[in-house]
Order: sequence, then C-alpha cells, then structure tokens
Amino acid sequence: MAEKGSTRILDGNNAAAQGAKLSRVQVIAAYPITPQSPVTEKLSEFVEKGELDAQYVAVESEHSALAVCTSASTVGARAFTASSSHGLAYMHEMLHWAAGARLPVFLACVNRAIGAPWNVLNDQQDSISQRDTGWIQIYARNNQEILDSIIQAYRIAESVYVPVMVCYDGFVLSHTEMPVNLPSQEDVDRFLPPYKPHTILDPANPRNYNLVTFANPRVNAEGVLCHGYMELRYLLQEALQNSRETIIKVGQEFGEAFGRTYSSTLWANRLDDANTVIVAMGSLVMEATVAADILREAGHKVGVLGLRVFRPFPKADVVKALEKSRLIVVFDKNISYGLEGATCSEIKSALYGSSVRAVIRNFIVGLGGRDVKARELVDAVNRSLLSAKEDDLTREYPEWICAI
Amino acid sequence: MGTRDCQHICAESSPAIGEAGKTGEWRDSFPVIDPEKCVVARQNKPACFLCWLYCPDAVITKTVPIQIDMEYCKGCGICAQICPAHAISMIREQ
Amino acid sequence: MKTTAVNLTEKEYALPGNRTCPGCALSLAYRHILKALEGQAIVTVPPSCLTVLHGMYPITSVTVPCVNTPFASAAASATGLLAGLKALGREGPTVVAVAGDGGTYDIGIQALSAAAERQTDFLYICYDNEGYMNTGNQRSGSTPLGAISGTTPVLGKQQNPKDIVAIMEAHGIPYVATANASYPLDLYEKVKKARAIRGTRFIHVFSPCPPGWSFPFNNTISIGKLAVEIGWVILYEVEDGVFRLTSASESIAKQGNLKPLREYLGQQGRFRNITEEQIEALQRWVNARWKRCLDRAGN
Amino acid sequence: MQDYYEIRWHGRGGQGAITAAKILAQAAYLEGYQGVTAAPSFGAERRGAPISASTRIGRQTIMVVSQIENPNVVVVLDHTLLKYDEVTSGLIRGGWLIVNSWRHPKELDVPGDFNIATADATRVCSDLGLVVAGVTVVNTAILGSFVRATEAVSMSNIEKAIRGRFSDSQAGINLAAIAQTYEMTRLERRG
Repeated sequence: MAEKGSTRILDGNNAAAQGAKLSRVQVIAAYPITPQSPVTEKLSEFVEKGELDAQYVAVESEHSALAVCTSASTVGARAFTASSSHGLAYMHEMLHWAAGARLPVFLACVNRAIGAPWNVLNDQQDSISQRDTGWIQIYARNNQEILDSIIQAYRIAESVYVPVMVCYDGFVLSHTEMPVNLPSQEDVDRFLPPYKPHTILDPANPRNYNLVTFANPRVNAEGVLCHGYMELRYLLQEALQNSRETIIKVGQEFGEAFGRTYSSTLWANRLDDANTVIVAMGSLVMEATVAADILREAGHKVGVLGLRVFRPFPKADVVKALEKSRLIVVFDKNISYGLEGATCSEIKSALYGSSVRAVIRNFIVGLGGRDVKARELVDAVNRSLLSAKEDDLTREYPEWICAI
Repeated sequence: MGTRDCQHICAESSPAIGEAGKTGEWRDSFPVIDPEKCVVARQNKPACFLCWLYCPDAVITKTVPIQIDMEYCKGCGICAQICPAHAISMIREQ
Repeated sequence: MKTTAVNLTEKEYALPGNRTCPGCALSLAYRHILKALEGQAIVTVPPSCLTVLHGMYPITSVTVPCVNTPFASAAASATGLLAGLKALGREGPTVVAVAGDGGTYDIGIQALSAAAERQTDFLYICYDNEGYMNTGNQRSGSTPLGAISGTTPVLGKQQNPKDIVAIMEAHGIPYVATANASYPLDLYEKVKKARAIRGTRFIHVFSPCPPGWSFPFNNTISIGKLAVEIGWVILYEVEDGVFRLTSASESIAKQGNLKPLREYLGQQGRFRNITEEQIEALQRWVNARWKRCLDRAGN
Repeated sequence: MQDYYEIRWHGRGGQGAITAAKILAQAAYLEGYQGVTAAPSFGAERRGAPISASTRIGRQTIMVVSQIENPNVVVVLDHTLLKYDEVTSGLIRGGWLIVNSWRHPKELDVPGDFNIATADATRVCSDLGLVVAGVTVVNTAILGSFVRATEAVSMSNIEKAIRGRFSDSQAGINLAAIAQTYEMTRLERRG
C-alpha cells in the first residue's frame, strides 16, 4: 500500500509532538530538559493554539510529571510525558509505579548521557538504566519511526495495560530534520480507538488502587482469593512476555493502515547470507548499514540486526535472526559497569541453549555524544574478524572505542 | 485454585467493614455505658452524642439508646474521657 | 444551622475495624473530613498512617475512591486526577490529597508548592502528628524542639518546626486553615467551606499520636485540646487574605491567657529529656506566634 | 547535479546557519531528493559564538547520522570565521567554499584545491533591512550563492521553501536578497 498523509521535514522532537497530537493525548505533563524540551514546547503550543484538546500541566519536576500522568491515566485519560537523562532518572520511582499500577501511559525518552560529569549529548545510558521498571521499550532509528511508534505505542499500551517508552537519540534525531510522513487524523482515529481504563474512580463505586499488599494472597470480603504482591508481579511479567504478539500485530495493522509496516521486533538488513552480524539500537542501526555496505564491498558477508523492541526482549526473534551468524559484533551506547554493554548481555542470554555458536564481540561506543562513524564500525568489525576463533567465543569485558 | 479468579490486574480494593479483622480483640479494656447517667438514655431522645462524635473508629451508634459495636471497638477509652456525664467506664478485659 | 454532634450526618465513610492504633487522632479527623465531603471526593494519598487506615489489598476501610501514590507526589497526583477528570469532562467530585507532615513539610513540599502556584483546583489536607509515625517515629520538619524521636533519640530535636501554613498562605491561595482532631466540628466546618471554594485550599490538621508521643491513648482528645490552650496549636483560617481565629483559639483570645507550655510537655514521654533552656525557647516561639496571630486578628 | 551532497554551515550564534541548513533541506526535498537531513552542531548555542550546522542531500534515504567529515560544500556566513582551521577542514577536492564576503575569491587567501564563491550578502541584507535584533541576517541571502555555485537545487524550489517558512512580506524580502546575492556571486574554479 502506498503512503498516505503528507510529508514534512521535521526534527525528531517535532515528530514526537506530532505523534502525540495525532494520538489525541488528553493529559500532557512534562518538565523541560535538554534535548527533550522542544517536545514540551511544541505540545504546549498545540494546546494554547487550540489545535490539541488536552490538559497541559507545567509541572515542577519529572517525578511530578509522571505522577500527574499516572493519576490522570487512572481516571481514564490518555497521558503523555517526555524526558531525558537526569529527568528520566528522577522519574525512576514513578516508572516502577506506573508499570506496577498497569497504567498505559506513554513516555518519549530522548536519549542523553547522565552525569557526573555533565553532558547533554546522546547515549542510551538513561533508558537502559530503566530497563527493569516493567515498561515496554521501543527504539526508533529515524524520525518517521518516532512518530509511527508513538501512535502504535498507545495501541499496544492500552491493549496490554503496560506503559510504553519510545526512545530516540538526542540531537542525532531529536534536533535533526528529515522527511516525515504525517498520517491524516482520520486514519489515526480509525487505527487508535479511545482508551478504556481498567480502573474505576467513581464515588458511587469506590475503589482504592495500590494499597499495601501482603506477600501472600488474601481473601476479599466476598470470599474470593485475591493476589499477593508476587502474583501481581507475575501478571506484569506475563503481560510483557505476551506483549510481543500485540506489538507485532499492532505493527502489521499499522502497515495496513498507513503503508509502513512494523511486522517484527527487529530490523534486519542483509541478514540472509550474512555470517557476520552487526547488532545495534537506535539511530546507530542506520550508520551500521553504511558500515555493512563498506564491509560487503570488501568481500565480507555482513548484515545488520537492529533491536527495535528492547523490552520485552525478543529472544526467539533474535535467535532466528542470528541463526547463520559466525561472528556477532554488538555496539552498545551504554555500559553496565563491571560487565559489558546491556544489549550484548541480552544477545548472549538469548543465544544460550540455541544452536547458534558464534563469536561475540562487544564495543562500547558513542557515550556522551562521541561521534560514531561508519568507518569506526568497519574497523571494529575488521578487528573482530581477525580475532574470531572457536576457542575465543567471548571476551570477559567489552572494548571501548575511545582514546584511552 | 489460583488467584486469577479475582480478575484484578492491579491491586484494586473494595470497601468492607473489619478490614483489619475483629479489632475488638485488640482491647485491654472495654467501655460500659451507665444508662442512669447517659444523657441520651435519660432523655430518651437524640442528644449529646459526644461519644459518637469523638469515637475514632465509628463504633458508637447515634441511636437512642447509644450502642457500641464491641466486635470492632479497640477500647481506646476516648468515649469514657469525653463523656460530660461521666456515664462511660472502662472495664478491664478478663 | 450550626453543626452539632446531634445534627451531624450519621453516614460513615471510614468504616469500623480499620488498621489504625486505638485512640488515633487521624482516624477521628478523617471520619469528619469525609463526612464534610459527603463522600463526593477522589482522594490521593502518599505513604503515611492514612495508607494503613485505608487498609490492605483487596479490602479498604474507606468508601471513597482513592489513588495511592509515591511519597513525594501527593499534590502532583491530585493534579493528574484533576487533569484527567477535566479532560474527560467529569468535573464534580472534589479532588483531595491527604498527607502527613512528612509527606507535606518534607518530601512532598516541592510538588505541593508547584500545585499551589499553578492554582490547582484541589483540597490539600495535611494531618500533622509531628513526625514519621508510620515508620516508627522519626523526626520531621514538623517535630517540635526538644522532642525525642527515632532520629533524635538522646538530645531531642534541636530545631523549631517550620510554619507550613504560613508557607502555604504565601502562595496566595484562596483558603488556608488550621484544625485539630480534638475539635471535630470546627474541622468539619472548615472542610465543608474549603470544598465549596475553587483553587488550591490547604487545611492543616493537628493529630496527636499516642504511641509516637508516648501518652495513654484515651488522652488523645485532652492532649489536642491542651495544645490549643497553651497556644501550640492556633485554630484559624485565612479566606481570601482575611485572617480569623476560630473555635477555642477565638475564645482564648477573647477571654483569657494561654496556659503555660510545661503542662502540655509534661504529659508526653517524647519531651522527657527536654531541658529548661529548650522549654524557654519553645515558650518564646509559642508566645511570638500567638502574638502575631492576635495582631492579625485585631485583638 | 550530483546524487549526494554533504554541506557544512559555519556561522555565529544568531546568524541563522541552522535555519539556512533547514531551508536548503526543504528545497532539496522539493527538488526530488528523497533523502535530506538538516542538523545543528549539537550542544549549547550562544549568540556570537562560532557554530556549525549540516545538510545532507541524497537520492536515497540518508543513513549516515554521524557528523560530516568531508563536505562537498562549506558555507561561511561570516568571513571572519575563515581564521578557524575547522571551517575548511575536510572540504573535498573540487568542492565549494561559499563565503559571505565583499572580497573576490582570489583575495580571500584560503589555500586548498576546492572552488570558492563569494558575495557580499551582508550589504544586500543591510540594504534590504534584513536586520533582526541588531544583527544583519544573511542566512537566506547566502542561499543565492549556494544555488549559483552548486546548482544542487533550483531557485524555484528555494522560493517554495522560503514561502513555506515565512510570512508573505518576510518571504518577499528574503527572496529579493537571495536573487541579488545570486547575481553578484563571484566564482573561482580551481578544484
């Protein structure tokens, strides 16, 4: 199906704001932080101009931003927030709360490094640090995916009652303009039905949400055995486990409605005959395809695997995509200190017990806005090709592409 | 049988009396109303009701005569202290 | 018609058999707060003794809808409830945040101040038991000078509490008031009045805590009354900038002098180590505040 | 016309280099290039301090997100910036250095095997009253020199991009500035 709607040249933040607007968000609460601020500015402009019928709450902190969103979501409003870096870290408690309360709020994470020392530029340490909060995490490669993912995110979140975070690289995408197709409001309205909350806030039918919960199950006043804390945690895990199916279904339906299909949790580039696979996330996936092209010209069978969905981690999809690989080179814009890049750990974990017996190399790149050039990725892969031996499947620690 | 039957996807609670159980069991002493002294009992009509007003646990009825729900009365003794007619005494539980 | 114990509604929204300690002033105050709201409220609560009162999943002791929220976020949660209700065209129930002194003076003040600055249309009730009683009595920004607590275990607290009501008044909000669980009808009237006002309304409710302050639980009411008689608690309201003493504080201002502080301190184990110097300092603090209030009231 | 351009803009905070980078991306998209990107130099921007921006133009979707190392074109909004080595750094052989300057390209004394174009955009804009908050805004005017030198986009698509961005009266002045700068641009081919 051909693309519909109109194409404009937008930066990532504007694409995010347009995505929120098209999703008809009803409550917006956000606190400015570089490089996310233009998202909140644009949305407040939409509201003040009357182009978006939403409540815009200019909160005093990120913690409050998400508290506003969770409570608004409990009432039944579609809620939107956006943050970066320290702001996301400051939200940490509320991130857990939103997921634990099973509220389908949305967060645009404009990926930025975290201090100390201060740094406003891009890496993915902020969102990776939040991977265990129970949120679905989707990473966009370009500005079109930012917009498309937001619209899909509300469908996903409101189907499985799990909050969704769409992450995109600060400045590299947030402040870089590129062509973005804007679907029509009518088409989005058809695709995204109104939010139906599972919560009830009505004095005539009083319910109390998220009281202290015992370790063990407890019988309610009617004699029905209700969950203990652990059963509620299981349900959240189950929801994320099962959400893969919803994510793919929503992505397919999005394709049918708008002509851009998101039918996988992954982005695969020239994987069919590749025995060497570059793994990356976010905008780096684009740069990695340039590197793969260079390596192909040099005679290496190189492909790229981009992780679109990081939580739930698509283990089975990853194993299948890496089936033919003999060398996997994972580039991480984050570091789990004392171990390695987070995506590398996830890839290794996914491959455990599979038939894939590939050498895995991990490179930490691009922290704090350090530019990552295709030729550097090429160099790293070339070095890995030289060291790729059966008896040297993995290294204890990753290699850093920096000047130390 | 598991806990799925409750159909909650988050911790959603509904109101009921006695959430903490029979809180009357917490008492070390219990209130006794002397109808000879209680203004409501003596006047045999709605009056005073200060014990009802000040009870933290809403276990005293606003009726003629006044009644105390001993299943849930925690025995704090506020009613005995507040009663202007000194009609309520606290008796130690056996 | 003046509200009395005789004509006050029988309907209860806080049910018997809840989890609070015997003689809990919060439990008493909350009964009357909900009566004044006639149950037509959506409540949001950060962790506190009120969370305990509300019960444990899947049963709650309260017949009003409630959204629990992390410690720092009571006022932000209330803001979200309002924004959600407004977005859905469901304006009607009063949005009420109820937090303790820890959740108000300390960790919650940032969100509260911001919500007030935004003139958020909600009622904020701080019940003040002068410490983190839910976690076993640690000092808060409201704990009095000289009081022993879990984190001032030997010397007692070395500072006076901050005047949260004055802080809230400085936000230029339409209604602030102080109340006291020992004066439930005064509290009831203030909540009822606040319910009808639009914008941010703030009510401070003094709530003696028998285990935390170490006094017999049948003395909750008398301790609360004594707190007014010695001037530690001053009952007043400021409506659109107009200051008015109410209830017992109004009578004391008209008829008599404050009782000496010593009588109040002597009834509570938490002041067992207080020094003469501290008592004098505390008395000076009380006297100065009482004089300010008398001046404002035009006495 | 080439299939792929990497253009780096150098200016001072407030001169509008980023806006120019975006207008060019828009015009190129209208020209039929499917891949365009426009980005500021990342980080804090302060008025008067040297800044850069970039535009990439390609027949296909742009996959490169790293910073430009070897531009085909470098546009300099303020010739005083030529004293910084990074301004011409990496500019490819046969590429274009486009400078807002009253000097002839030969008089600029810039070594290298690239072509040079100059025009006195400041005078044009100052005459037309293109002054915002005390700063003569030359960012759009220099697009005239860009088109003249590179022929990467047509004047009509520059006009469409300008009209899409500015009010009618503002667009008129900007287009007049672009047209005048186009005419007065002096070219020196040496690549």
